[in-house]
Amino acid sequence: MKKVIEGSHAVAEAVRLCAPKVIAAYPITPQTHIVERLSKMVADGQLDSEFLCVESEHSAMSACIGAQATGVRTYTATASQGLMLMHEMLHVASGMRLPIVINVANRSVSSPLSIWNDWLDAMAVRNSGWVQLFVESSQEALDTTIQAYKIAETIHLPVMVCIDGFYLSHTYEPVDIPDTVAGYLGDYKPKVVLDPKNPITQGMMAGPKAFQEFKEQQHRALLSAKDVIKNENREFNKKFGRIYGDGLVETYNMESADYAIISMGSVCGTIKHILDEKKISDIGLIRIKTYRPFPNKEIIDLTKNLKALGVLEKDISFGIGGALWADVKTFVDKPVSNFIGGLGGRDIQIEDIVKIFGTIRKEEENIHWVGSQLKK
Amino acid sequence: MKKVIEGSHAVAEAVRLCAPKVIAAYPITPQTHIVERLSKMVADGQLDSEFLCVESEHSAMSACIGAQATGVRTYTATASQGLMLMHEMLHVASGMRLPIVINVANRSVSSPLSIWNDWLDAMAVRNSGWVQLFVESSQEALDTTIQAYKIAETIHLPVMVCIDGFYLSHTYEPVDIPDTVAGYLGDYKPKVVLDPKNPITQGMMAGPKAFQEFKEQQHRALLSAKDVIKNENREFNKKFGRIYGDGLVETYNMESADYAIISMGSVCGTIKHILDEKKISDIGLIRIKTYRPFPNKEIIDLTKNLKALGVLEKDISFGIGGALWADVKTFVDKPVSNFIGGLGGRDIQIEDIVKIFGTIRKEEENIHWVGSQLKK
Amino acid sequence: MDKKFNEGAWAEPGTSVKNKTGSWRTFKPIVTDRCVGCGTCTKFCPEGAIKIVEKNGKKKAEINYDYCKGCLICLKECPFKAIEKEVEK
Amino acid sequence: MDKKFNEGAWAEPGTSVKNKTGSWRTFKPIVTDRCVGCGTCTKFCPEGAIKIVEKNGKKKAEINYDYCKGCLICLKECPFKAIEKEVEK
Amino acid sequence: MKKLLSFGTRSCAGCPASLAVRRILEAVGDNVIIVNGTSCLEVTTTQYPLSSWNVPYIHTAFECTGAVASGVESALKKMGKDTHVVAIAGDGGTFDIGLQSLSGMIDRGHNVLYICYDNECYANTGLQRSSATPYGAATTTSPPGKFSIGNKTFKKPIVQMLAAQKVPYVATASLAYPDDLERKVKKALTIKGPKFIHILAPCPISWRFDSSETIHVARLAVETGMWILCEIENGKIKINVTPSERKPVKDYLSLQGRFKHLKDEDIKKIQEKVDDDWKAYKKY
Amino acid sequence: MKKLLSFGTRSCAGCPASLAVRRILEAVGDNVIIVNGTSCLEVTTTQYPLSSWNVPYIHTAFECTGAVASGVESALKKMGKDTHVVAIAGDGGTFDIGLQSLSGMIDRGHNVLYICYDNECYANTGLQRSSATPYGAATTTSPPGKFSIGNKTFKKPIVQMLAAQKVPYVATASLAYPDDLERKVKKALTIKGPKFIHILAPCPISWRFDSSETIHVARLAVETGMWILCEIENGKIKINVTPSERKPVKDYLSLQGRFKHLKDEDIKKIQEKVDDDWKAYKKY
Amino acid sequence: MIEIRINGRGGQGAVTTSEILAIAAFKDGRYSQAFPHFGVERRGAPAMAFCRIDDKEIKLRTHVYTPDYIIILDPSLLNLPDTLNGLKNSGIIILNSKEKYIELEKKYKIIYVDATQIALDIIGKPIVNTAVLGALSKKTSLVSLNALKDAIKEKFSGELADKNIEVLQKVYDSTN
Amino acid sequence: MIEIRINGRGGQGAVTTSEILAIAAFKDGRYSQAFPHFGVERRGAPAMAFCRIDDKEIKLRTHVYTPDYIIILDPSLLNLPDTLNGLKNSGIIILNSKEKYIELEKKYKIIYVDATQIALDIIGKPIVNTAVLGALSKKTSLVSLNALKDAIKEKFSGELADKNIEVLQKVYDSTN
Ligand SMILES: Cc1ncc(C[n+]2csc(CCOP(=O)(O)OP(=O)(O)O)c2C)c(N)n1
Ligand SMILES: Cc1ncc(C[n+]2csc(CCOP(=O)(O)OP(=O)(O)O)c2C)c(N)n1
Ligand code: SF4
Ligand code: SF4
Ligand code: SF4
Ligand code: SF4
Ligand code: SF4
Ligand code: SF4
Ligand SMILES: [Mg+2]
Ligand SMILES: [Mg+2]
Repeated sequence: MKKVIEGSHAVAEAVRLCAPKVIAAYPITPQTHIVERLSKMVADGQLDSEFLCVESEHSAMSACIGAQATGVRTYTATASQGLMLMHEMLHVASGMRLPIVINVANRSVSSPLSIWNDWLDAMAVRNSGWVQLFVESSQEALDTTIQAYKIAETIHLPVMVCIDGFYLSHTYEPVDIPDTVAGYLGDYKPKVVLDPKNPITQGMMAGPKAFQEFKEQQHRALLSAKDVIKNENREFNKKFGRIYGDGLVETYNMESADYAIISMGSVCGTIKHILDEKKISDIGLIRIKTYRPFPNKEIIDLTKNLKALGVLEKDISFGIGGALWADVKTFVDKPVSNFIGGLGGRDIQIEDIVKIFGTIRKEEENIHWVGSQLKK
Repeated sequence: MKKVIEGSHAVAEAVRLCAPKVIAAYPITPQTHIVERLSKMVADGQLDSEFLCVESEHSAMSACIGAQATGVRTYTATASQGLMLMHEMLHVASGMRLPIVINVANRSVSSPLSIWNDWLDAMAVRNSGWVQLFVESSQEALDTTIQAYKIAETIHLPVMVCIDGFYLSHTYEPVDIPDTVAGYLGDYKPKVVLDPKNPITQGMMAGPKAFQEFKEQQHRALLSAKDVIKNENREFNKKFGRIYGDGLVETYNMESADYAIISMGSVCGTIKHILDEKKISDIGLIRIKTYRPFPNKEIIDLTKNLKALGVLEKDISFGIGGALWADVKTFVDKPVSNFIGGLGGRDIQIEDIVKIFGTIRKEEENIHWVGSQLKK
Repeated sequence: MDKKFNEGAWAEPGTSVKNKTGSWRTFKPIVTDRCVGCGTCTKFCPEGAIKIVEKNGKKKAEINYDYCKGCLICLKECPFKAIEKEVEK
Repeated sequence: MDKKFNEGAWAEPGTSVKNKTGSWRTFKPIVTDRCVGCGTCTKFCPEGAIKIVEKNGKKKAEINYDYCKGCLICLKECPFKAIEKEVEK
Repeated sequence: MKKLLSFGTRSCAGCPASLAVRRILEAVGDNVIIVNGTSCLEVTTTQYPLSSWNVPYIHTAFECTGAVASGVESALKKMGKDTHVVAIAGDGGTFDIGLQSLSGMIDRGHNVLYICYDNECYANTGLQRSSATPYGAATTTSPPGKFSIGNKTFKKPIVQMLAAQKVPYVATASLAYPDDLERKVKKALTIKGPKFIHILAPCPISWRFDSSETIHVARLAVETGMWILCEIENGKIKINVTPSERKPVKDYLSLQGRFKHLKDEDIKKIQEKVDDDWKAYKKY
Repeated sequence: MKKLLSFGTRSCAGCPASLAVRRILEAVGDNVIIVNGTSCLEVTTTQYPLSSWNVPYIHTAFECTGAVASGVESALKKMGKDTHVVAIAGDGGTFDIGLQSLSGMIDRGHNVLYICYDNECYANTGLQRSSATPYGAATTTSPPGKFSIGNKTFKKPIVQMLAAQKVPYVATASLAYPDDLERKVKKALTIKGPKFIHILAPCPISWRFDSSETIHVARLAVETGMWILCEIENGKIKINVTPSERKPVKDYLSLQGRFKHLKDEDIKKIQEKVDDDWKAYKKY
Repeated sequence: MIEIRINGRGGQGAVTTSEILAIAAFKDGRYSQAFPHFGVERRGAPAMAFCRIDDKEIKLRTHVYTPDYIIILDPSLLNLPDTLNGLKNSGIIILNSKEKYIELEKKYKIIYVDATQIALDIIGKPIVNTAVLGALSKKTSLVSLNALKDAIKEKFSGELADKNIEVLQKVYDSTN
Repeated sequence: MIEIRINGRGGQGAVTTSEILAIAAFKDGRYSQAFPHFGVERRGAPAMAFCRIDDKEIKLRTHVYTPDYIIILDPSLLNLPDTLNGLKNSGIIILNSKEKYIELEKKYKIIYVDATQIALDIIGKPIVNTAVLGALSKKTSLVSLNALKDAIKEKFSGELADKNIEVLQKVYDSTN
């Protein structure tokens, strides 16, 4: 059914369809609408889950870990400070290979306190071994959250679906809600569970003889997500008729491009709008949907014949530059300019992007702060 | 006075000399010996500080923030899970521009649980806006912890001094302990403090109009640390007669090198030992002492005439590769192989490094897991 | 803004006086002559917008309309029913 | 190890039996004939290393030296002072 | 005298948090450092570049008010300064995410007055359930529905828990009794060590009543016995206001939108709980 | 029957934690899931690839035992399984860093038996002070010295705090009274909702006594009245063992290296505290 | 693409107004998007919401800077400097007000609606969002009455929906 | 560079032994380094520590894999398979034992010392670390007696230092 609903509610619908048995969450702007809607679904009997009003985000992730290890599907959502507070448990969840799904309604990180959108939160936990997916629209948020369960349960790793706070979480737009995901996502059937009939031990210590191999395995598993994501992108399309690039990256207007702008999330919609409206042909968009594992090969291939690139991102890795820019630069060997903007909710406007296009065409390599009010 | 003491005690001596008024810490292996020694100093009246036995690392950093904002020098130390748990407050401390000093006795991050050394902890918080310094020896740990206060108070940002857990924290070796740092580190004289006489407000919210500029300022301030660190490296040498490269990077055996191995921390001692013992001339060592801000220019310059590089690191940024490798690759444009090893306390042995040298000479670019027991 | 290159976000005391919340009102409280200046309302005004002044030798509540948000607690709590309301224009 | 490519670190139950802690002992507890098999010591042994067995129709404590760490709680707590110690060789 | 909380806060009309702070500061005076956790109060009084505070103020995060206050107090001690430290946090920041930090502060014996203004939910994020939310109340994460009566737990008895931790002075206060409130704050400041004051803060938005009713609702809470004004000094309890005849809790509940879905039997359950509490308090 | 905690744990000789678990599992049986926080117990019973547990066991981190247990219990509920959930953590993981998680679990009413084995310090990391450390005890972060008598605070009264939070069943137990301990565990499992049992766990390493004395010290704690064996059911307290004549606390303290620096006046202070506690308990 | 801004005060329902409008526009077979200008301001403080309507998919996600329409829920907002910011020259104002603003009419087209009174009469509370949309529907081709009715049914339920539809119809009938 | 491993059991002081040795070697004017093989094993379980001594600065930070000396604090450790791992062919064993190990003597040079007995006699507890170092000092040139005495004074204080020095001297005198 296609309806105009809020991005948060689109996510909640996806969760309802996937029917996790345990949801544990703590409120934080701009995640609240997701979990409020889920509470209501549980109260009304539309969703047969335990909804735990935990006392912190650290406990939210801990409760999900406990429940998932016992053998049920789980869910949580958070943002910003909440994601920071559960950081320790993100590493535990991935290390324990538990396919938990989280939505992050991306928001900045204090101090100064900001309730507004950027990616400082998700970027600060990019080392935690989770699959990280960034979406552009409410529809994609819904579709990707459903796929997230499938991906997670295939590779035995947790998945984080990032939606821009307010820009997606609080936006109403048309969304097609599937009637069921039954034919797509099967029952959750874990092998390693807490069960008195087969009393195994989970969450162990590992000494110097074994620890490194667990991490190597984990890294391999995360890399293996690339194929899984591509595959689920196709499978999902077969069932529901919607597809997002190859699942890792999506390109737009790249047919005759000499340059590309690389970015993620909702701002890509604005970029597409401008490319269309202004009938730009020399610049295309490469939207990274899968940020971790990082689609290095795809980006190398897509940029091979380009003259220069620009990376637009809503984050800063202090003391080095934009995190996404650094990732791209790690693999791409041509001028890549970095555009850091939209921090703490600063709206990235049409003129900003037009200016960025101009800078990219200069084929230089610099770090630019979009709309900076500081003296150079 | 030169004595054989434990690395942890060397750090404690440095802290005693800098005399923070408030120390708040929570125990975690392998940081414990540092704070235990400090407790004893306070109990015995050798150090006039409040030692707060806080109830978690989150509170350790919070108490330091409160005390530092009130106008005194503070200190804490932690590792691993503790660093993860205080992650949120690391961002708050740097955002509030408080010159707190922490020692991290680097240890791996769960799960699986490991109490042993690697850099997963420090790397997981590399986005938090702190200066991050990695040291090779107990002497350097002591010297750098003293410099850390100076650097922090100059640029108004917190500083993290990383010492390899056990390899440094639990090792006894000769250390020269200065009698005083009086001529080097002055009194702490902050301008923005909590004081009823000038009742300003600290730790605010900032809206979309201002937030981004605060982050840009913070990034600039962190970049400005490069010059400050270089300068303090020289100043410290003038007073105490010890110097570590240019403060950002230290080179060894680079005179006639065609290749370099880049690494950090205590394993660089082992590398130096091998270079000396085996009289190797085609390979040199670039030891990164200052990891954040990242010494991009220095590394570009030092590697300009080399054929290939290898980065040896005790961490993994899941789904992409070694974090240090990615940083180097961001700026260096030649074959850089990545050697990930020493995770969870796996000892990096002489033969491992000899093998690494061989691989670097092949001028390929691959990710290798040092001593991996997994099938390829 | 650059002057704060080395400082976090901090503020001078009491600067929110610049934020005139009087514009938020839907209803406006009016102190009538029934007011005896007892001061009760001053303890209950969330904005601290009421003070007791002497006018012609009589104590009386005075509302600072620059900041009064029109919650009407004063109206409700005045023991003398001395406050009335009107719709804000 | 590769078989666990998709699993975290988990373990089969009770596998620590492989860890024979008997080698840790400095002192070795010896059950003497004074033992009446009352079972008190079994409730106090941190290793669970004592069980009561029937020998020649008499109940008696038996120590599993593969795991006994030699803490000597049993010696201390036996109401019949039926346990003695010797230095481990 | 200068208003210690200045004009121009961004709180809703009829806000109990602003009002509580005005009363608190009146009693404390200006020789104080305020430590505040993330909450309605923080968000509505400090937004760069404007602050409503005319006393030194620090906010860092949500869950660490007790720890930050510990740090501030320790620094003052070392500086030899005789300045009060008053920590202020909401119920979420006190009962839930900040409980541990508070308990640690108490354990270490810091000389801090910690005040919780309790609007019985996470108001700042839009009215979610906290463990201070009373039984039956509708919040956005404890909504009533076919399978839910609203919040299914009774309020966490924080005052008793902290008294059990041997905080030398624990008290409850009400916005409808401002003199009692100010007296308690002043008294608390005369005691060395940790102190805790718990203020019921009826919030028109979250509880769904008209903004003019804040004080009325606060008073009804006391008159119906849902809010017991008391002081516990070194374990000894003193009840400050004993309504000669307690009004039925219904009077209090029916004023508030958050309770409007409750059935008579639910209200009876709440009445019984209040009756039991009074018995327990009297025995204590 | 299979040993539910198998041979070959890596704990020190005379370890009270291993012993406590043996007694607990004897009472609980094998239809249980154990949730454990980081601690001596965890580190000495699970090290890849070996585990000492013959019941399903999960460890995740240090501060979240209550929350993980909440998740496990909620999953079991949804799966329709009738398996006990027993959470086990040390004093550090219960009094300090895990207090909030425990309090949250209680607040939500999870059907979990939470057991704290209390060796009065962070033993796993080498004997640092926790808020369970008793007055005067030497630990590595509360060392005695020219300016320090050792730990300067009294033990956090966790049992009273949790009873105040209205946990339906709260009890203390001792390794020296194994039948009482097992009875309490069994009884707790018959009660629905959160339960808390607090076991004193004299640790030869941290308290500095000979490994053979674990039970002796545990018994003396009860006989001197430093450890009061009791049960609090729905707020009603029952003292299980009242020594006809309480031995002087000195008998208990002098056995332990951690107290050996104390002067007579310090010991007197401790004796007075114990006398007061008994008075309070009796009144209660 | 049509861009609309709704100016109101916290608590007056600017956000709900934009949402209903977006839902209705979609029911008319068009694409739409609604989102709030989120601040930390509380009930009573000036607040904004945005809406976009187009015949093709809307990808643009910036704030609305140059609206084609501004809906003003409360005439006192006209006292604030920013209320009319960015309104296109040909732009239209839908103003909840009993009184006329002659000066303003010289510059902009204004659609008046006495939403507060009608809402008070029918709902008993000054909930003005459906009323202003009724006027918008009548005087422009932006959104149909039926679509608005359906949108209200989707957004509200029971009596509240009915009453709002009554308001809507009444405004629609009485606007001219 | 000389590499030494100390094998003991948790609680027996292998780590302290290595530390005293490193301190003493430095007092003899050489460079030194001591560190534990840290595990989570508890009192009673096999434990190790390492020490390096050299005439130039020691940069190497790996574990010690091929020690020149192995100090064994407890003869029962010889029952474990790993105790003699890596010992160089010319390597020397310092063994705390009353009894001789004739078989082993065929392969290695063994310095015997009845450290437990001497420690029990003088200190009253089986603290064997200074005793074994006394034997080491007497029979090798690795570290001087005076340096060991100074090291003990630095590491311990008061009576404990005195008694340990007494042990050291006694062992030194009686070893031959
Ligand atoms: C770690 C973390 N989680 C969540 C939040 C979001 N948050 C900010 S204030 C708040 C509610 C505060 O509730 P309370 O303490 O009761 O104060 P109130 O807003 O009701 O005044 C929440 C959930 C946060 N800032 N940090
Ligand atoms: C967040 C975090 N901080 C610190 C630690 C280090 N740590 C592990 S166990 C432990 C002590 C546990 O103390 P307690 O709960 O009393 O159990 P015990 O070791 O005494 O049995 C500590 C401090 C940790 N694992 N995680
Ligand atoms: S308005 Fe009422 S309450 Fe206020 S001073 Fe006048 S009489 Fe007193
Ligand atoms: S209406 Fe409210 S804000 Fe205005 S003066 Fe009265 S109490 Fe104060
Ligand atoms: S050894 Fe002692 S305690 Fe054990 S069974 Fe025999 S008599 Fe009883
Ligand atoms: S000595 Fe200790 S471990 Fe051995 S049997 Fe006796 S009680 Fe058990
Ligand atoms: S929601 Fe309640 S507590 Fe928060 S600012 Fe508004 S009135 Fe005050
Ligand atoms: S330190 Fe104490 S509690 Fe920990 S394993 Fe050893 S004896 Fe057990
Ligand atoms: Mg609240
Ligand atoms: Mg403990």
